[in-house]
Amino acid sequence: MDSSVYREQIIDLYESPLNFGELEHPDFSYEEDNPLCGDVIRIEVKLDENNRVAEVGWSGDGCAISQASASLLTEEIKGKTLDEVKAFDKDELLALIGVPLSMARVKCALLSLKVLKAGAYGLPDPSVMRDQ
Amino acid sequence: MDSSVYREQIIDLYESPLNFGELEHPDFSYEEDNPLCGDVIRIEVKLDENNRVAEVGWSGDGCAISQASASLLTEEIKGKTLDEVKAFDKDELLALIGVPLSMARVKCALLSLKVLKAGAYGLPDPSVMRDQ
Amino acid sequence: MYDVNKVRTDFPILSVEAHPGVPLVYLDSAASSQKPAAVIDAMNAYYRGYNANVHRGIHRLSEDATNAYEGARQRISKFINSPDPCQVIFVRNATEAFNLVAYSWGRTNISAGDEILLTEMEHHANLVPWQLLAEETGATLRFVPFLEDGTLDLSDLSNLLNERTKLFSFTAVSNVFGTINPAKQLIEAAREVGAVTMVDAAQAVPHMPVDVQELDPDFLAFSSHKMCGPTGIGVLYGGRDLLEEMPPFMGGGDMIRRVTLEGSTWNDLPWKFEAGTPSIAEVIGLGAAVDYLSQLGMDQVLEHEQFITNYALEALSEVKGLKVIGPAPSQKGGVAAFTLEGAHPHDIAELLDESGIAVRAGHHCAMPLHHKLGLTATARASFYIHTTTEEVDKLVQGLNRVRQVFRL
Amino acid sequence: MYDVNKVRTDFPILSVEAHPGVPLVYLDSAASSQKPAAVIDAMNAYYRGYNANVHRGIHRLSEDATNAYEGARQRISKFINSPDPCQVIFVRNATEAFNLVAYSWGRTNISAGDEILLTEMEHHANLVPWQLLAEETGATLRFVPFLEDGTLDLSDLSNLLNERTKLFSFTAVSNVFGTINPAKQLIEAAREVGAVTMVDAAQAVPHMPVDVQELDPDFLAFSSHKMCGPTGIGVLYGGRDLLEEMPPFMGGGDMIRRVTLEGSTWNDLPWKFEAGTPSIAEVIGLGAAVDYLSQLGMDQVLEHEQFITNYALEALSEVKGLKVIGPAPSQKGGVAAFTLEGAHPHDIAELLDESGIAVRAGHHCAMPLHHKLGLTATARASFYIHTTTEEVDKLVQGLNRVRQVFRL
Ligand SMILES: Cc1ncc(COP(=O)(O)O)c(C=O)c1O
Ligand SMILES: Cc1ncc(COP(=O)(O)O)c(C=O)c1O
Repeated sequence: MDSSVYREQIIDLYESPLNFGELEHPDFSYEEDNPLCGDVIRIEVKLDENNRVAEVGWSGDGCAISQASASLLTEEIKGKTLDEVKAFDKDELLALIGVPLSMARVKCALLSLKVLKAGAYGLPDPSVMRDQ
Repeated sequence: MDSSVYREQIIDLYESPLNFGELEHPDFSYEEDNPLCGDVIRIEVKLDENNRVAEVGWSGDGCAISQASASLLTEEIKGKTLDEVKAFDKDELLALIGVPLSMARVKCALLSLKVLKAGAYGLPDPSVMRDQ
Repeated sequence: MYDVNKVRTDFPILSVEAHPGVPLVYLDSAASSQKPAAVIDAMNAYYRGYNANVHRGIHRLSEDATNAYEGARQRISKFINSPDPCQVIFVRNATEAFNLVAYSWGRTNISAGDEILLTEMEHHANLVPWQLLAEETGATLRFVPFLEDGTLDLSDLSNLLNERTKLFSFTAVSNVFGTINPAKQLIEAAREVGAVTMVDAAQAVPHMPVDVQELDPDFLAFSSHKMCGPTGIGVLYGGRDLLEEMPPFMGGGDMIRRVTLEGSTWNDLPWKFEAGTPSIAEVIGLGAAVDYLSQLGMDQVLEHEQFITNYALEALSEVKGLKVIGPAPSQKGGVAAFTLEGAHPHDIAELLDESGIAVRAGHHCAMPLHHKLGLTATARASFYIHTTTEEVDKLVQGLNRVRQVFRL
Repeated sequence: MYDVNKVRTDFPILSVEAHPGVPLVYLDSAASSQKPAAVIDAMNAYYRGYNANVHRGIHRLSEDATNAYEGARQRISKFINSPDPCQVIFVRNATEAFNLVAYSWGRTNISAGDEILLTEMEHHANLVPWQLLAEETGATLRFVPFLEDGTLDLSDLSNLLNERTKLFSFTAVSNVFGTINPAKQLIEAAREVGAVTMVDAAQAVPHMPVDVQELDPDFLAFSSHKMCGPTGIGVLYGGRDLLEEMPPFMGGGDMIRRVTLEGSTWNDLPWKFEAGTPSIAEVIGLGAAVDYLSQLGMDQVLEHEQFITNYALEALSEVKGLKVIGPAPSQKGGVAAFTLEGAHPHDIAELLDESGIAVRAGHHCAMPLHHKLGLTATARASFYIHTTTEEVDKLVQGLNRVRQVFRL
């Protein structure tokens, strides 16, 4: 089972996600699904007076990869400025996940980032985020 | 040149067609082209009091095969009754032509028969003759 | 029943490894089937020996290509017992067949207030074209619901099918439930109210005998790539009078009789609906696929699939937390879509792939079906002429490994 | 210049006999080109090694198929220097590209009183779809005439292109005259009046470098089968903003984002326009064709064809009673359409076929062009990357035999 992408960490996060839940009055929030697979992720963020991420919660439904990704991403951005969130690179997230992913699964892994950035940019249309 | 479909007879008829020309007051006439190649044939027929072909003329434009076929067909039906014309079989015509034809050229060869029958049946729509 | 191990040797891909050292167990035929060597070879013979454009050529290559192309149409026509090859129209895939009918027949026959009846278990191919048509014309879509067991709820059919119903289009076999719908009964019911019928036979023609004269739909659609044939080709079968009346769909070469700058007239059937250079190699390939399936015998194909499906449903019922959706084996084609509690279908598919087992995960282009079940996705194993009981056993082993990884 | 004899060994069919003992001289590439082994092999590799449906699959085969399919799109995009692969939309053939634009862009942007400008030398593919559109919308078709030498008469262009002109669609290279039209100039003139432009590049992309960023049309269409690629696939290139604005053409799987029974939303470009299971093997084959041509170099291809065309026009001018239509070699692609006094084009083609020489006879899907010339048909020899001067010599010998048989 060494070759499996399903390392212990992924399964752990699937069983016990980090930052799972909704916030009361988020400064921004966004929800999107990957229509090709049905995974859906919602991310809500509260900023502090310095425009840094004070609180973050996510909810949604999906595969272990997308769920683990949401846990890792939300954990990672805590304390980051809005600009840092906007600049957060997909390769950073893939590195956090740390297992080699096929093209189809990369989409699962990046859904949370897509949602986060759409929210951060305050964008109404998810499709403009296609290239992220 | 033995293998050629262009026997002397075909070339002779191409140079000197039989029954070429238009009639004054035909009992029926019909014109159609093979749109895929541009061959066009018009046939005009005068019947006698017994409903037999008294006079026939054809005109048109096309390849040696379609032209020879029109000559041979119009020659063959002289004296035949309208019913016999209607029943005239395509294999009879192909036998008259007497050279093996490819599928594409069979269409050239049968254009005159298609026109003749459409006229004999008094049909307004050439497409119903498709299977002849 | 035929010798499945002999059949397997006809498929070059079945001796390929999914990963180094891991043999391929292909359980995704409902998405796209594998191709026997005979089909691949038929296309190679064309490309290497007589490749040329068809219909308009006099030279030997073009003549041979035209004969092969139109000869394939005749055999495909015979395969579904179409009364005339001119009723077999080549399209890219089943999807295009629905769009062709929606544009050509739909735009001329559907208007505001008309109803188009579908079912809740349709593939998007038999839903989205009608949504586009309904939006354009003001027609209304209605749906025959399905019951919990994945069969159609026909209790309200006499209301759903009424004098406003202009079209009833439904799938013969569901690509998710596997449900074999009572197509003949549905067609007869539709005819009673004067509705035109269209059958989605994408999951039927590959798997069982389909006789269009017996079934007698107005339109029927299927795809080559699901029946041992190449990609890029499919069939729209239609009633002759309807096809004759319909305006063309696409314009261009080959579909015309005569063209002037001022206007054009149309070629005869089937070419009226085949604009431009056709998919010649693909039609030749589908002809070879039909030959291959005919030689196995579609009765035999059905028998084998029923045997495997029975075996699989039995075996899958032993996997804890696994639930197959759809009806009992007697009403079901060779498809097992399932959920496994505690593991997402994507993860199931990926873990199975690590064991060389190819299944599909997702909504299988049937989002509304999944939505009604409260699911976003299922995993789906699908079976075909070459599936063995050993492969089903490997699936079960693979699923038990999924349970282990997910600590279930 | 590359070694044509080496190129010939890349094409399996070129060692085939047209008839027993008679070698094939294939001079019909403008109708459909032959395929190098690399293209045939690429499709075989897919069917034998990783055949599966794309986009929706997680297993290895589907992953490989998706990578190959989208990888081919990237290389094809690069081949025409498209700014983004999402602007390369796969269709069945050039014909479908025109119909897609006529339905999707046309139905939303054209209304009564608008003008669509074409030329008198168009292939039916770039005429009939606009006739259908004009009939439906009440728009008017206008035509840039051609001169006796087969070049466009641009003297009245400033009148033909006016504020009512919504679309100017024209061929880059005529498939009958061979005329290489001043595409860039025409596009610029159309842009000045705000007209959308579409280029029929079916006879351009196979034969010369085409750079869509330099040319900058709104739409451009070509077919795989004329450029060493398989049948059943073609490309619509489009400007990104235009494509984003346009409604979908066909509905079904893969082109959707989300489907409910009530309505649907669309996928991103390019998939919004690719409904149903795509022509996977065909796209992979076209990708291999583009690799093959790139490796020869499109400059080299053009140079070779110009050399052969010059040679052929010279040689044909020696055949008594023969008249080639179209412009001088400097403005002409590798096409020689001709008449021979006293012999019908069909008879010419058939007699040449007896000598193993494949040419086309007919209207070449350009009836209006022929009509204007007072012809119903021409014979057409067309040249490609593998054509040799010896083959042209054989054509001339064959034509002299035609003259003999017809006692000319
Ligand atoms: C100039 C031109 N345009 C369009 C086409 C249509 O191509 P297809 O039949 O592949 O759609 C052709 C080829 O026949 C052509 O030569
Ligand atoms: C029931 C059903 N209908 C329609 C289709 C559409 O087939 P295609 O994608 O080949 O057009 C499919 C296959 O995906 C199917 O399973």
